[in-house]
Amino acid sequence: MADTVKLPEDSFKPMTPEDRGSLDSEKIAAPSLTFRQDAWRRLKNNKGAWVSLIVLAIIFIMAFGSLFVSPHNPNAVHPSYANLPSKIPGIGVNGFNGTLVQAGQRIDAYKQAGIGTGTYYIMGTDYLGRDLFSRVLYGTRISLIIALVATLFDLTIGVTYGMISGWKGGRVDTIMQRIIEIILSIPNLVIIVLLILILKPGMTSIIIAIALTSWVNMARLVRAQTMELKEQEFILAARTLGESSMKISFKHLLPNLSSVIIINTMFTIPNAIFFEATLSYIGIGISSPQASLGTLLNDGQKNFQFLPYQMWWPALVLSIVMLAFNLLGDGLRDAFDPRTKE
Amino acid sequence: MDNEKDILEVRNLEVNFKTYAGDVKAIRNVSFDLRKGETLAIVGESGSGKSVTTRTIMGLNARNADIVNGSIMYKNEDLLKKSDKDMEGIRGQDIAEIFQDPMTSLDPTMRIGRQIAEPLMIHKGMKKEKALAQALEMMKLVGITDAENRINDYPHQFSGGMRQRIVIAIALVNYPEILIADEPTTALDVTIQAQILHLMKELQDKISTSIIFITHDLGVVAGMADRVAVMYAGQIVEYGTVDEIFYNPKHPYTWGLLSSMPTLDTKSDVLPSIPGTPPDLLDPPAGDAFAARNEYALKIDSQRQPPFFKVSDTHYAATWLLHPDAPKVTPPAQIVARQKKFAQMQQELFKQQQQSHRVEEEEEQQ
Amino acid sequence: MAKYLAKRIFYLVLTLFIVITVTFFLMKLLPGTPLTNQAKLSKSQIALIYQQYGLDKPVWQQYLLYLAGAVRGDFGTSFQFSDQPVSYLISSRIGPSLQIGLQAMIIGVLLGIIIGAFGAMKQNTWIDTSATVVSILGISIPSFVLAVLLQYYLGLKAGWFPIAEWGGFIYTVLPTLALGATPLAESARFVRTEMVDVLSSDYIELAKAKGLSKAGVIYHHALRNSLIPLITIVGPLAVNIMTGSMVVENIFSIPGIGEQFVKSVLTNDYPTIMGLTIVYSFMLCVVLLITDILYGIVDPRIRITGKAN
Amino acid sequence: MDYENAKKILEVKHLKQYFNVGKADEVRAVDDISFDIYEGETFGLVGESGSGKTTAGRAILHLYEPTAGEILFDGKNVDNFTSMEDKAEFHRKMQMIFQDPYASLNPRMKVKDIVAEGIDINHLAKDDADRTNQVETLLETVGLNKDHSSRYPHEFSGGQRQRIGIARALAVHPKFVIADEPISALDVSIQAQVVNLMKKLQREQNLTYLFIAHDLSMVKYISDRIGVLHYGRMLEIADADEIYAHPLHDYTKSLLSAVPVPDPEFERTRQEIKYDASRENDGKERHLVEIAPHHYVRAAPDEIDMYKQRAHAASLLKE
Repeated sequence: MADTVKLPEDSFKPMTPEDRGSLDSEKIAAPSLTFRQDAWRRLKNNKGAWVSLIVLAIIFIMAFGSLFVSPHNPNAVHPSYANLPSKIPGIGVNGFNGTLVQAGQRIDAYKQAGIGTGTYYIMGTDYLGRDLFSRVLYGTRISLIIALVATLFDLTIGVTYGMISGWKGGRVDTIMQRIIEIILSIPNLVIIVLLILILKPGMTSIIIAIALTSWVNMARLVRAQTMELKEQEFILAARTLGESSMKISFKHLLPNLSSVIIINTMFTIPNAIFFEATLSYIGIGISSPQASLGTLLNDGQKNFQFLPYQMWWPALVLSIVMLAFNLLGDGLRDAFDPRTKE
Repeated sequence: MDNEKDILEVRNLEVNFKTYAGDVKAIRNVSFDLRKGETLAIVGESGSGKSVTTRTIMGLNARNADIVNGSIMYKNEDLLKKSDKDMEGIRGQDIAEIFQDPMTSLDPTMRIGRQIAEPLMIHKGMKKEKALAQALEMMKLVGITDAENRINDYPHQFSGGMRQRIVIAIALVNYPEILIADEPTTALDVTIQAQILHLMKELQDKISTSIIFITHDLGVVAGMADRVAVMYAGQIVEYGTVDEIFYNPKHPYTWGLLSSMPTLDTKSDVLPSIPGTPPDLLDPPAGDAFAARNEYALKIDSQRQPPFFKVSDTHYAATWLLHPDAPKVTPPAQIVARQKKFAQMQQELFKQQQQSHRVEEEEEQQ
Repeated sequence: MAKYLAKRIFYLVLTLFIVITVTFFLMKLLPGTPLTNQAKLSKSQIALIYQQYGLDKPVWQQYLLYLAGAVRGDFGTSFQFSDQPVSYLISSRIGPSLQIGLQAMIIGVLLGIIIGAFGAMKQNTWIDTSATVVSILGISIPSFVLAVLLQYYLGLKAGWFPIAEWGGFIYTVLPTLALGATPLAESARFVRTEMVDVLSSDYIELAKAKGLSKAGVIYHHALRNSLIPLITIVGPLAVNIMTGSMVVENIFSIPGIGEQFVKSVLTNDYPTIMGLTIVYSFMLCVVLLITDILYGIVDPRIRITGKAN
Repeated sequence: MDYENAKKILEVKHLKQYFNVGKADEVRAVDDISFDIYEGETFGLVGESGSGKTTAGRAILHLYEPTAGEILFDGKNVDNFTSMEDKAEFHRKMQMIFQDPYASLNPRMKVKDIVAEGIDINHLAKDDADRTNQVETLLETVGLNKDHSSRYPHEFSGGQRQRIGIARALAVHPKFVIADEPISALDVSIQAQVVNLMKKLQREQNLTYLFIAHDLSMVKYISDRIGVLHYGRMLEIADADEIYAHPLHDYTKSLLSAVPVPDPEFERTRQEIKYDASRENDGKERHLVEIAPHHYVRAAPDEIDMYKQRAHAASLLKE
């Protein structure tokens, strides 16, 4: 076969060092991707997570942007404008055009209330005539602040607790785990309710109450991961070089724990939002005139039969926020998992 | 090379794996035959494509595998063209497999008797009691002591060596024609490895199955194989009988492999070693994949892939060094010693043949 | 096993003791007494009531008395409904809560297993995607939102089910659905992840090499191995149901302990809150204990050594 | 091996390392082992999985708190190091090369920071330029180039990673290196590279190695003396050539007989020797006894004669 083909004359000269130059066997062919870049690439391939990230960004910008720009004052009461349905400019669909059914007839509620054609309440108004859209933005902001601050506590307490427990091991670990087991033996909501009773309902109490209870999960995850990492040879290598425990924690443990921490945060945030909403819904959370998604839901539910949009809007926003965080958390988990590499 | 004794013929197999960075060419035009009753060892380093080859035969490749080309003929049928359903009928019945890690290859929640009996119940349609009785026989055959009392135990109650015996029992319970052993002793200690290898040879005699033995350990190959195929970077670079590969290797990669392993007698201060690392199969080199690490490389190695050159009827090697125009090179010292031994063996064999010839002639004369 | 059980029961008792102690002293910190909600009373009347509730004794004596009572299942008298012992309040209301909780748990987990297993088997197909959508929605939509929607659309508008009443089985359907959504979603998600993991394990590879069909591999090997770990999330699911029941019972006006808890919180009925806290913790402890023991029974790897974790 | 003029760099005396002491699942990973290592030699420690060889290595490095026994390094008791300087010096002089090239490098650190870790801890670099310079020299020493220093571990092959691990250990100029199965996770063609590198470094930097492995041919090749570990106990210690040519303990014999050799002729005639491990637990007191000069075997008092006879038969003992 090969003999029939005419081969170049110098074919069978030994390879020269110049020829070898182009054949570096220590060369790395694949593009250089850091761990973070690699995870980012996989996250971008995950449509759900990617969309969630954008949706969350929009919600964050709108919720916190409403501090400066808000269509209406969320607390301004206009009794005459009470219970107006949604009216969105340019949309003629029933439910979004400012009309509602009253005594079997569809009427223009805005005209009835004597409002000019140029005024729109995108999500309608509540029973005191406050702009629901502004209130939802305001409520989302409060819910997000509560969740973020609670998460901050969760990160500090949970991560530290978990790392100490996992790193020390032995008796320290046993005692710390027993404490966690006891905390886990009381339903979270019960603990939060007890704490809020003592601290008086309000934003601070809710943050403290959620922070004090939600770190347990983080601590358990971080502990398990720390125990696994502790036995990894790169940690042993640092110890043989005489690195101190403190330095090992910051240089070796934390960076390798970061994915677990980030992923878990994506699940603690919606959890905190959910707890706040539940508490406010029950009536021991945020109290008026302050609003959170929970109180808005509570207000809306009272009139759900007749004015369903008053609950639909906050419920929709709450569900979307929860959904986005959950999807993002799932996406991050896959992105950080080396096994999903393909 | 079509041979009546061939039980499996793999021809021009090409398998790619789709990844984000492109196609990894895991197997690049691999052909080989498996004869009835023989043990064919496929030797290679990790990533050389040996496991992918066997997975393709079993029809158990990963989801992102893409079989680009080739055929696998078994009993005059191409396994690559068979439906999933047909392959289910072949797996565990005609072709069975033993995996590398006995600690993870048994179902942790199923009694081992049941696990051994399962292939009987699937393929032979046996009732559970009968299948379990036969499983018990199999347990005794593979040397599990106190089999009667242990048939209802769970995998975690056995040591690694015992678990590998159980895996072997599962594979052989249907007396398959072909057994694929994918590094079956890599995870085991040397003494246990010796026992398992011994057991496999013993069972091969009893059951008369053909074995494809995948490994990276040349020591194991020397004791197990009848024929050897050496794989590098998704291709077979040399194949021949076990004596031909060990005593008269022709490919520089085989030279490197054999001489970089110290034996208990190796004294030299520096081990001959193969420099560098195997090529990235995402972008395999145009010429000989081994060229970059080959101190005997020729100019042409960087341009053209070498074809197989015939050394003997049973021995082929893909290296330009065998081309009639190629310069003569001296292999590493250890290889020269091995080749000397081979020449001696050939001579002895020749003498023996002549002697027996003479005897025959004498007999005829009488 | 017996030793392990004894140890676990000891920890259960210890946990309950700590829960009782902590709640007792927390409640003592709180302002307000049974009389906060009452009209003005004369000093002698107040003294009489204090005596009646034992509030005139030193705190440590009150604590010991409470502890002694709690052991016997006596949690004192409700502030809100005078004359009604807390234990009676709880025992008369625990039935509906348990019924709905168990129904939600069983239906949720069973459906969750089916959805999760199908998702894993048909990985990366539309079945998998819809299974994921169901589980993500179940986790994302708060149970009280779902409850209100169910009540309005299936109860009020469609008229299929009664709303905000309590009677026979038909009255439990909507609350069960509202409560069961979370366990359904959680277990679907859990089973899917576990199963995907199991399906990529070596013993599944071996099962395929035996010639088992796809269904055979799933039924004989994958299912059992991915369902065993499900037991570990039963505890967290139970917590979820307890939490959910507080709002769901309220929405559907179910005379259960969840509704009672919320009512007591809103009226500062401390003895009832304390009693319910202890009951909730007790139920959760028992669930955790049972699941631990069950895990040991179902998983042969743990069964032999007789220890969990 | 010239025992007369050799200096002991490490003395391990009755080292015991138990885990879960007093509990039902107590593990005696290392059970009373004693041996010495001389300066400049390579001491091979062989044993099957679970024999305690890795634990022994880690206990010597003081990664665990030993249950009992003494470890003398350079004549000083490792347990008595209390001052920070003593400890830092100990960590500089004794280093380790690890088994798993994937787990032994922090995936989130660049190669240059991994190699420089020891330099940073001990402040061995004058400034940033010196640090970079040292790292690049180290990378070249182990056959990598300086372009590799800004890459992450996952971009390297197993053999390359192992060399990075070696560079990290060398950064602090150790005298004594414990190599814990440094080649068992590598491909055959790569193993020789790493072993050659280790030998070269030993010659150039006068290192002493404790080489832990289960691959007997490689241990034989690289070691001057060898200790055989089984169930946490040292069964035999002798010169590498002697222990392979004339093993005295039955376990050593069985272990050697099981090693596969890349020689079909040899394999066809190979005889395995079975070993009954239960004999070790017959309740007899056993200690390491010097049967022939510098050849130690774990024996009960009534077994010494038997081993001496074996030594005679192998002409290890003169009349």
